[in-house]
Amino acid sequence: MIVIQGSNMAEAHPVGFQWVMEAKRRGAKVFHVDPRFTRTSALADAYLPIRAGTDIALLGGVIRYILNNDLDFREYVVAYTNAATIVTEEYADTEDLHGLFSGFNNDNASYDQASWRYEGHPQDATTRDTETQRETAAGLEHESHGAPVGGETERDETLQHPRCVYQILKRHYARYTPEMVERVCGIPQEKFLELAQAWAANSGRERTSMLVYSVGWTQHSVGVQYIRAGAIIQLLLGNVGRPGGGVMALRGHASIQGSTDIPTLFNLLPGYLPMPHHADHPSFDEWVDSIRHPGQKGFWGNARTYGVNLLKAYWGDAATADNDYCYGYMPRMTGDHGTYQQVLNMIDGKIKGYFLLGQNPAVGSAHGRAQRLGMANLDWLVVRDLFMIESATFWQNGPEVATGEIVPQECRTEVFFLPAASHVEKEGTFTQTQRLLQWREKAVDAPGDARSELWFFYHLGRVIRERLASSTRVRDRALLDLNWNYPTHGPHAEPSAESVLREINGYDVATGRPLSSFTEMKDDGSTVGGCWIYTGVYADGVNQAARRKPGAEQSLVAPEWGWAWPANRRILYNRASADPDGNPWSERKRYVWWDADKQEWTGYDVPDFEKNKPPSYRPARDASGVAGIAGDDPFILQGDGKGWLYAPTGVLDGPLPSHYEPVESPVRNPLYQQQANPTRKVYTHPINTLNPSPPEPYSEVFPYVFTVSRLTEHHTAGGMSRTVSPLAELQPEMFVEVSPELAVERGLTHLGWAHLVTARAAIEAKVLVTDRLTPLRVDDRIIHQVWLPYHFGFEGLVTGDSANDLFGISLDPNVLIQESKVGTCDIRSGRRPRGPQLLDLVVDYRRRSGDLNPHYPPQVTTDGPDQEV
Amino acid sequence: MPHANALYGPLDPAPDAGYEDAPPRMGFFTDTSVCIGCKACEVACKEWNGVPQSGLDMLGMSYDNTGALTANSWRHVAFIEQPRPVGWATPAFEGNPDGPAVSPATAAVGARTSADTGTEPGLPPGSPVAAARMSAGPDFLGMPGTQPPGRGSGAQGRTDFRWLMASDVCKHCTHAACLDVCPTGSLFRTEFGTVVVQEDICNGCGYCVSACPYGVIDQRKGDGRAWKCTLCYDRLGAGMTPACAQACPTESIQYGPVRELRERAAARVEVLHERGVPEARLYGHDPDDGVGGDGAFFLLLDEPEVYGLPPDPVVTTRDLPKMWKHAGLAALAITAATVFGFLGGRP
Amino acid sequence: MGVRSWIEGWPVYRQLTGTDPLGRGAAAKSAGSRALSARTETADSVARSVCPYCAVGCGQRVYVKDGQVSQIEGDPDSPISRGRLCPKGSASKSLVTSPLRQTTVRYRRPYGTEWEDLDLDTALNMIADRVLAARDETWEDVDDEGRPLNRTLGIASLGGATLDNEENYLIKKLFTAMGALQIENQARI
Amino acid sequence: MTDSPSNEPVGARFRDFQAQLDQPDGRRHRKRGRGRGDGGEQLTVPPADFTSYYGRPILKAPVWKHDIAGYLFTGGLAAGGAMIGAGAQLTGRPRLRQVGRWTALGGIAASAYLLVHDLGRPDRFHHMLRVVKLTSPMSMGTWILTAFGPAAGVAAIAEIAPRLPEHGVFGLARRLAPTVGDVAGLAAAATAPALATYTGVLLADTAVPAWHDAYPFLPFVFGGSGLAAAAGVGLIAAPAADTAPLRRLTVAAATIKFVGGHRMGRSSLTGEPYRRGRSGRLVRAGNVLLGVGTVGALLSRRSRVLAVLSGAALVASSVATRFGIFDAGTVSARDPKYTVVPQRERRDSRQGRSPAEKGT
Repeated sequence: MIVIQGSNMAEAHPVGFQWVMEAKRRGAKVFHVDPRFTRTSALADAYLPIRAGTDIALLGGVIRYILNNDLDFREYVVAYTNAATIVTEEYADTEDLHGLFSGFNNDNASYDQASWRYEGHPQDATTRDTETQRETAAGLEHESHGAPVGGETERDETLQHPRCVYQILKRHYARYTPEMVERVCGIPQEKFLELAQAWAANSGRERTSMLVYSVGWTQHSVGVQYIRAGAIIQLLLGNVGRPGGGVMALRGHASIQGSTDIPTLFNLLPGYLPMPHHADHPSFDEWVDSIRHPGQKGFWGNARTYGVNLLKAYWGDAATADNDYCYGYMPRMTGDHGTYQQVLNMIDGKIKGYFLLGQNPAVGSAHGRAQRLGMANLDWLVVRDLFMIESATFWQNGPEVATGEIVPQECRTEVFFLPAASHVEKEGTFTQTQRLLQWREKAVDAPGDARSELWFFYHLGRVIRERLASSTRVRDRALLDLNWNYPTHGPHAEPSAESVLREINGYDVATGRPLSSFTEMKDDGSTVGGCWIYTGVYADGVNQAARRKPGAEQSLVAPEWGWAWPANRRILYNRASADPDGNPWSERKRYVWWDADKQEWTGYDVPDFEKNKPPSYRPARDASGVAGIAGDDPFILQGDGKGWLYAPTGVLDGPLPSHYEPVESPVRNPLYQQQANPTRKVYTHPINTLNPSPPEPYSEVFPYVFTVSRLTEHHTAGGMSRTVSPLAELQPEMFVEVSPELAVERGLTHLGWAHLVTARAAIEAKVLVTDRLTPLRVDDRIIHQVWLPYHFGFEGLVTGDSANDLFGISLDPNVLIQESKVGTCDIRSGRRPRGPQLLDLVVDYRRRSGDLNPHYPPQVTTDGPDQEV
Repeated sequence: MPHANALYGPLDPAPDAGYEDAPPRMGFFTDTSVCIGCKACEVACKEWNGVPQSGLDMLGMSYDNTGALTANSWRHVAFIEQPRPVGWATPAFEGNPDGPAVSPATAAVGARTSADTGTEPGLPPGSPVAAARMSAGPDFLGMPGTQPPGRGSGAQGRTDFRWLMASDVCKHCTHAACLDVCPTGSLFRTEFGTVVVQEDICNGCGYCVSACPYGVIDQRKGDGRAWKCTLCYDRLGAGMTPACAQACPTESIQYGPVRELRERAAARVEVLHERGVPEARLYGHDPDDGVGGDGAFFLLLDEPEVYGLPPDPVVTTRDLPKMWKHAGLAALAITAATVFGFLGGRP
Repeated sequence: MGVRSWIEGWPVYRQLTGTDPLGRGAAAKSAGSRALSARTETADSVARSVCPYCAVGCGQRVYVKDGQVSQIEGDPDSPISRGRLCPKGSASKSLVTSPLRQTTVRYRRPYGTEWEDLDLDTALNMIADRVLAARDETWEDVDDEGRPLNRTLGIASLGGATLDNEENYLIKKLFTAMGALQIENQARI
Repeated sequence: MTDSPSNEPVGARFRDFQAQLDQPDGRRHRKRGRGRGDGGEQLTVPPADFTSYYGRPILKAPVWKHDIAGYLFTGGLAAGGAMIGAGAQLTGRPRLRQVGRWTALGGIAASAYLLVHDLGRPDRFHHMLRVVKLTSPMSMGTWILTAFGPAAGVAAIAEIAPRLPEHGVFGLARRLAPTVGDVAGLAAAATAPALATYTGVLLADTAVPAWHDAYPFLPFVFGGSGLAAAAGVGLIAAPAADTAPLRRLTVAAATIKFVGGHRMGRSSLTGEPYRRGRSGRLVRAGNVLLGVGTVGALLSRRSRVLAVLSGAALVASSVATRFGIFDAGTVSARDPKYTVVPQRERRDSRQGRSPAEKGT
């Protein structure tokens, strides 16, 4: 069985969807949960319409269904998850606190996670306080491993202890009944039960089920918890680390996985090492210790090695043990420096210059007007792209020029548009959605002035270093000592991408021999490696990412096509595909197992386990790091070796996923008094006003739920599709999909115009009235949802208003990703006003929904009367 | 000598067209039950064959903004929204507080749109009523409230819904009227049994446009010539798969020897019938049909006309001998009339 | 001789003398059709590439003729995509050869109302000037308590997720060395 | 906030929709068997409740411009002219012969122009001579024209021989011309019947429902119409003394057209465009003009004016008939009804299903 939720796989990942169809052909059932009936739903065996932003309520219902009917894969759950682990008695659940967990601090709207810890663990489990973790999006560091936690835990393998995770889970989800799922999500109970029954029935020893999600889950103020909820189900049903199972994150861009592995993110360094924080990481040792958390199990114990290798890769010979490998050169975070904070700072005039590298925030980021006004208030802007995108021409053609908010003659931003090389005009690796690196060969030279980013940044660095060559200032040492020697070739002196990849992979300083595995890394400066999780991609001096042995000549796992991190492993935690004794759970689901004769792990994939560590291995009581992992602990990057049903630390909005309403919702949370995520990131900037939501008054001014996503025919902000004729003609106009019922209610006609209004903006679109949208009965009310594609902007072959203009900025606390999959709005027939009247319309709505002052819904709403549950 | 079935009836077309040792006849089987409507076929075709843009208008025909097969769109993905059950799935909107289905009404609106496809006759507007009936399915009686609860556009609310998608293409008929009527030999039968317009020959007489019983072939404005799917004749020659079939993510478009495809299609229909999709049926697969069977045939989930396909096409040249006979008689008649005119008055 | 080959080239002659009296196939085949070949066959080179759109990572083969991309299609060897592409991937040739692509540097001076041309080298140097100036203007050595900050908050960057790993690596490395902290990516969005 | 959709708006929506269904184009509620062209007889046209993809045409309507309708007229006229020319030649009516030959040349020259002009690529008109395709009426027509055109041209040009100088090369031509002209005239006349009637096959050999289904009638209608038109030109241009054969010819031609085409468009759905709308009016006008012209011609023995008017009516009849039939084809291709309904009936009757069961 395949459950697709928060993803429109057939439309957004059509070629990946071939495997879903392949499974369907062989009898797999496909379930699709989505606010509207899409091309994915059309092929699914069951479709569940859901109110946008309520997925946790549905998933919580499934968890309750599994637990109450004892349908979990008990052997797997006891052995491989932390179900048996006992939690401290200080822990208090949402059941006790009206939707909050213990440890909530009203002053900074964040949790002290100490009371969530495992029984017997010390209080200071985390080094950074929670608010700092939120500001620095610390959740992102856990992409490759769990949060630090002590390895030894107290367990009750009968699962009867009232404070064991299993019982906590049962209690936490007790109120997520089918009736409640119906009340919250608008999903009829029969539909819900169809999903829950099928999911449980198709999991276990002989069968596995797969869960697929995309940004329909991540772009929420509770996004991380959506995925946690999905993962809990998959762990309970034994669907992690096994073939045909797992939680598939379908990422949306060619190398967006690579962009987090080797991040261009403010809070991360390559390999998920945190960017140093001024207070928490003043010294190298403190930085390292905060990562490896002395005493915890698993591979993260070698954090010092990874750190040293990165610093050596950056500063080469200048980085020595004596100077802490130039750790002092690193810039320090003091808080949130994320893209939305940056934009608000631009509006406030705090930022001088901005680089846009193949990115179009004027269309693609939430609150487009804020993005454009921010860019209009810079000293200079560098746009590097294939096409003249909206973010380069906002000063000339943007909607704010029409409203008079930007006057070209008064806009001081100096704009450099530099043409970029396309994917066929440069070589390098993309990391696709399953962590697979694939090398692209260069086909042709880029036209005219078009250059790769590699060229631009290498030469920008070269010029800057030349300018500073005679500088004696301390601040310039980091630039002057930088290891910036890459061979170049060709008439334009293009730097060698392979030489960069070799540095990323790492090599032995003395011999220059490329490392084969991160286990070969040393923490004494004798090896160099730019991204430890990518070590092995250049093993034996061979570009492993360029391997292209035809799939037909390989097993289904196809290990000789490209290279996957870590260590070319295709399924993570695949030790879990065997039972605790190392035997396959079943012949049908055989994947990796212990070969007792050869005393090694073997199988179709690279075992995600120490090759010769037998299933019977038990660590010494005080063992830590890799040695602390037992022979039946498959989750080798977790501090306790277990899959986490319950997160004792690291997840900033609670150890267990709970349903909170989206920040903008027409509905009072039926589950808890707490309305929305109490720990969400809020920006109280005048431009970022939000629509009111219950329990506040006036939410009825914005009665409809809107959601946005992709069409097959377009890509993201449209820069690579609205400019391309054969794509532009397939979806040539901006439109909004509405149900027939809403069309009647609001007088909208098929192919007529409508405009949508929020507290930020009003945009117009052609109306597509379709049965594919349905009203939902939510808490005895009818809720209408509308859908828009977010691809349109004012440049290109086909143009239209941008859906992202409608959104305000509210972020998930763990990763600082914006809630741009759900909001509230009004929809009216006809075209929107033009010019300054457009602003008048928005002002009118703001007046009607309260007052004209910037508005932010309250973080905590537990002081009202009790909800009826 | 021409084959006895040269104009009608089962025939292997390539040998009939003078190819000795012709390779097996190649074609498409388009299984619409697995089509995800991604339109990769439309784009891949345009990229390979250099087909121009076919208009930037939104048509309001569900997600179809192409509208029809034209000289500038050699693949066309049809989208049909219907308040009908789809055999493999449980009812989509059961238990939701819906009103009646609107799909027939919106389809009626979609029928009135048009686009400048850059071709002649391109995409003229259609009949709203026929559109409404398509969207409601064959049960539609045009009278809300007369249908069983929960079906069609009954005012009791909609529970069932299905979204049909199908990639249409030139049928590469066994008896291809376009080819037969072409006066220049521009349209010709290839050794693979396919039907191709030779762009160095076509002089834009337009006869093929009227002759095609499927409304496939069309004339490009400005250029003047007729264009349609070539089944990627150039790629076939190199042993490659046609661009659309190669791109198709879900194998909805399958390419191969027609004989083999027919077997595969029959098996697929059986599977679908077993899985509770009784409306699955093949279209254009039968060598005994009016065009001698299509080289590109389909598995459909509704009546052919719902997808814009003629229900029972017959190649017009089937009747050509009779036509010539009538013309001969008429010629004799006017000759006789002339003789009568000049000699009839003589004593 | 000329006349003879002309006559033999006349399809009517082939109809009369060959196997295709009705002129439907072999006899009607034109010179153009006889000379037809797939342009993938005549390409000068083929590059093995990866689709630049979504993250599935479909294999692409990029065919090049006379220094121009002549065709991009799915790579049947890829175990991920098995030669298939979605409409966007299928449109890759149109993407890279689009007439709308900007191929020269464009410059908009402060308060300007039109684009101007600029030499690439000049642009690079101007940008370097501005980076250094912004960095100097907004440099922060230490925080209130004297702990090191080593940074500038005057420069920001937002990258797309079609950047290569190698490019991201150099971007992060250079910006980190210059103390520019506010480096972000589509991955945040 | 919002309540359950009340019944009223839904009802209103469906009332609108229902009203839309009752618009003329639906025709379901129309009384059948009306209109003069139907002659009041009860038709067996089935109810047009059919489906098509967004109601769009299934067929592509002919891309031929009115050039081709014009050609249908000029071609028929040329053929008729050549036959009259030959008849006059053989019966010793030189002035009528002259009129006939000039009509043939004029008609064929206009035809050639119209045919080439209608091509998408006029510069490639000679590609028509690449092949001889028995399956293509247009190819056959091309070869007929290729035979007819030069003959008709030579025959007509021979008529200017008396105006040539008497000596030199021209003199030789002047002396040979009558003989050459006579041979050419007979050759043109020999191909003329084919030219006059093949156009019926040209239209019928298409998927256009009104044309294809009229294949038994079109050659007679076109042949008769062409001959009548040429006779009409003769009535206008030839001296009164020579018009006796033309009157007989007119009666015979009208008989061919009316007898051969009387069932055209009568009872079938696909014949509807011959009865209704603009195309129907044109077809009817053609019939009426032919009747009027024929009667007028018979009565014009002593009236030059009436002869001219009758001739004009005959010519106009031919023009109206050709344009009417041409347009009827376009109409029938554009409306999917004419494609779907007959095909479904055919399929259902073959499969032994009654129409009521269809769709199951």
